[in-house]
Amino acid sequence: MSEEGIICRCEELTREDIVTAIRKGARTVSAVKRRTGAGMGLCQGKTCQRLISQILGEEAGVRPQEAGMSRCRHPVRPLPISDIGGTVKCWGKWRRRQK
Amino acid sequence: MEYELAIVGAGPAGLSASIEAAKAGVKVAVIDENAKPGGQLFKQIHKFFGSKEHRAGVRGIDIGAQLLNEAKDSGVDILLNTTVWGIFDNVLAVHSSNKIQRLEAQRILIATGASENTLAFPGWTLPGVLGAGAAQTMVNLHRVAIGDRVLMVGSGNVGLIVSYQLMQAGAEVVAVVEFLPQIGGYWVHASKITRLGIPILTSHTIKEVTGDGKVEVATVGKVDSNYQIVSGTERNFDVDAVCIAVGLSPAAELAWMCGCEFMYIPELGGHVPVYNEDMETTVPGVYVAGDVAGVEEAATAMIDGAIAGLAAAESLGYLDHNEYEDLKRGKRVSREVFELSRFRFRRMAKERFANKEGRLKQWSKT
Amino acid sequence: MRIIDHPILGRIEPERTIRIEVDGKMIEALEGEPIAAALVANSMRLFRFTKKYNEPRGIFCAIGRCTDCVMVVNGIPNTRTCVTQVEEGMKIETQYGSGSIR
Amino acid sequence: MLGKMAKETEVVVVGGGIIGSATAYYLARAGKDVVLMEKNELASGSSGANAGLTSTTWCPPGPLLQMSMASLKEYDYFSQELAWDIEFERCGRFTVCETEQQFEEMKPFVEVRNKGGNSLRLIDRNELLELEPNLSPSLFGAVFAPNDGHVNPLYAVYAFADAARELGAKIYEYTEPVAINAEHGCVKAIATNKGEIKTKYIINACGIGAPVVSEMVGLKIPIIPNREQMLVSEEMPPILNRVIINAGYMKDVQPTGLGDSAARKKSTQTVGTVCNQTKKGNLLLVGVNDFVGEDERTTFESFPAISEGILRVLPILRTYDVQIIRSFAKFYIYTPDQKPILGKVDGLEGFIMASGVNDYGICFGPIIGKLLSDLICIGETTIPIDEFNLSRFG
Repeated sequence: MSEEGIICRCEELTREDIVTAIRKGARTVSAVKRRTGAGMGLCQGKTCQRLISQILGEEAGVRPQEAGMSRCRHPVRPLPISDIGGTVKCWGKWRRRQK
Repeated sequence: MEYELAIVGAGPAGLSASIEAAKAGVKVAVIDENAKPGGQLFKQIHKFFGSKEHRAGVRGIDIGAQLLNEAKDSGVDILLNTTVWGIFDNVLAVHSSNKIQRLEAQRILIATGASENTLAFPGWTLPGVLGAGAAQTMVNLHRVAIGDRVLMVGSGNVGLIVSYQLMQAGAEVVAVVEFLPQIGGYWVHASKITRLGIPILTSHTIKEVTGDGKVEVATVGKVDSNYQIVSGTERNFDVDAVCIAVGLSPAAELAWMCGCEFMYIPELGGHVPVYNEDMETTVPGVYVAGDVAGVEEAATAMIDGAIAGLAAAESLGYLDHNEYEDLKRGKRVSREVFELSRFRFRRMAKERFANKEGRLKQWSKT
Repeated sequence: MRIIDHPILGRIEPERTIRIEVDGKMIEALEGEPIAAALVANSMRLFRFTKKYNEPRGIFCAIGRCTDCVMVVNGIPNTRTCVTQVEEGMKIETQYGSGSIR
Repeated sequence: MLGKMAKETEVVVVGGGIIGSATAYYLARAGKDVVLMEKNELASGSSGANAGLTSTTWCPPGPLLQMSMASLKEYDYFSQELAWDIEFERCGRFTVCETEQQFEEMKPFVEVRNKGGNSLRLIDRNELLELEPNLSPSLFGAVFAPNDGHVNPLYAVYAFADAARELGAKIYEYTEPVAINAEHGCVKAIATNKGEIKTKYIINACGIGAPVVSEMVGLKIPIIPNREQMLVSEEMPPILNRVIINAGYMKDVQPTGLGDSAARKKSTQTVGTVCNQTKKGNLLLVGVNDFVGEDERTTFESFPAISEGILRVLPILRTYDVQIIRSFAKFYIYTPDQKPILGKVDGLEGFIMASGVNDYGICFGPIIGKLLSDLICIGETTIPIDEFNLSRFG
């Protein structure tokens, strides 16, 4: 179970999982992500990245500027595929205005 | 449809920018994923400090309403329930009403604010452990109680303010724990909650939260100089909610996507985009303002936003250089005044706080 | 529980209430509020169980970023309840793991 | 683990992707003293950003087909005998045909490949829907490849690299070669930003960076990046048991002999529908391919393009309202004839090419590593690789 504490809430990775990746050589947030999958879940690392950066500091003396962040990619929020798959309509018809 | 300036985020920074730019004649859209504009302002039911021209003494919710009216009067288009899910060069990819669309803009201002940091301790994933900002959203915006007995972790301004607001909303805050030897936030905020009898436990941290499917007991302990819990100092609180208030980080995903250069500045909340005096990032035409440019306060966000709005207007040709400099100087001067007052305030607060420390220490012993 | 009276924000004026179904039980919700708020107002705080360790989860960030409050809404799993508004007759279910297809 | 760099070794493998780490593994297993260097991090290039498909379907009879089948055996061995969890699965692949014409076109395609040793099978709509009930009933039929499947490409790279390290290989990340010393037509040493290593062999296993390394010894190699964009869905319950690819896309992007792939224009954009579900439950959706240099950004247009394609083939995604959580873009290591560039280089003893694997690097990684190890240790390979020699480009 996860007595030692979850770090990545989405993928349910524990501190031990992260530390194992660091012991195997991961030295950046991206490398930890690739090795463990931390940050590959639904929220895309929004919660755990900073924690991982801290653990990298504690376990391997990596400074946050070196640990970096994993690459941001589109979309910023989960995007329903049925909303993407329709033919792209032009902007004109849809516009909300606050009254 | 195209806009000359598209602003992502209808918080204090975004709205201030939209007002300045629209006043100069720029065709502006402010886009926000929420149903209500105003960003975090609508959760801030406390009065603000700072100088008068920055709406000191006014509650955040009222500032929000003022900015919103001003923006509407200036002819700004406010697109709500609209998520900007990406930026591709000068195209904002938006998602709204069950479709995705392109919104072209000549200038882009990213004013997406900040997101809460967290602390990972055993049990932090239990229902009932949540961000302090999250608690504020639930309580002040949605008007639902997140718990009857709450433990607050972190005594920065957010932790203190939210503790007070939870009390206002009828909850009982059992304690505020702070792992540093001193309180992080302003004295005014701290004194407000200590006056209510809420202990602020400095040099304490949360050890774990336990419960069956929900928060039941929170264990805190005193920390030594290495911030490790001293065994035997643990004590339990029967609570049904734990709020985490351990700072904010810029929510700068969109700036990353634009290819902006970043710097790590811990004082500003971590990785922040690099920007110049005009709030323009290293990507021409892309501006940042507010917490995304470094976590500060709503007043700073409003100044940032105003400057970014003016800068965008100038670069689009709506203001000539002298006009821009004049207007910006106005903002900048007041910014200096503001910084100064805040600095003075901080020092003052520290001194006053020092006198109160004895009292606070007493609490931390109980 | 709802915070009806608030010293600063005043009293909530009775708005239009709607009914939603949560795990087979009908509850009242206020029009326009997110699902998460309606559940919390009805003292429900456990929204899902995780896939790997079967751990309970609820609201965490409340602004749609952390994706921890997801539930099965109208048969669709992984719906962020903190940013999805309630609708009359909406069917909401506790999510187990990544949900199931029907 | 970064430690001090070795001064001397027998073989230097440049490039920490699947080819490089597999090569390092097989060399280390054969008892060679090997150094693997990567200018960034392991799996940070194309090997770390793809769908991890392992496919024999497209391979024309001959060395390519032999290699793909042998590579799958290596994966079997690696994941079963050595018990590395790399999520390798021979789940099978459907090359789906949307029209009768496409289906007809596939008949000779299958026949030729089966004669060459593959075991493909044409199946009609009914059988297809029986095997994959979530596919669209509008599909006409498919080619079923029972041996094809997928692997977690990241885990595969790390597994090979970790296994190589266990066998004594030295791995240096953030180590970028800057020059290669050669004397009398013989490789002597490689200079990096972290110092120089004397070596007898240098294996250029870089992906799109391969031309840069070859340039150090004055070799021009015709590799260009072909950007591939893909989408990743949220985790979902199992809805797809096998890999799906639409016939048109396979014809367009792979050297099947069906389309005129060799003459594929550099300006062409190809949109395809390739989908597989990972062990965790995410769907990987490929893709839009275009030639834009080393631009790794994704485009707005790729979202509707990929989504529309997949919704046509897997309409259940609409009902289920599956969410896209990420997109990414990486590169095919494109060569003009879409065949890999492998083996020794004329006139420069000790310099070995292991690149140009187009989109099948993950599938071919283990076998390329094994063959090159054999080439160095025994001097010959079990599968002939002469036709992949750089000299073919003249």
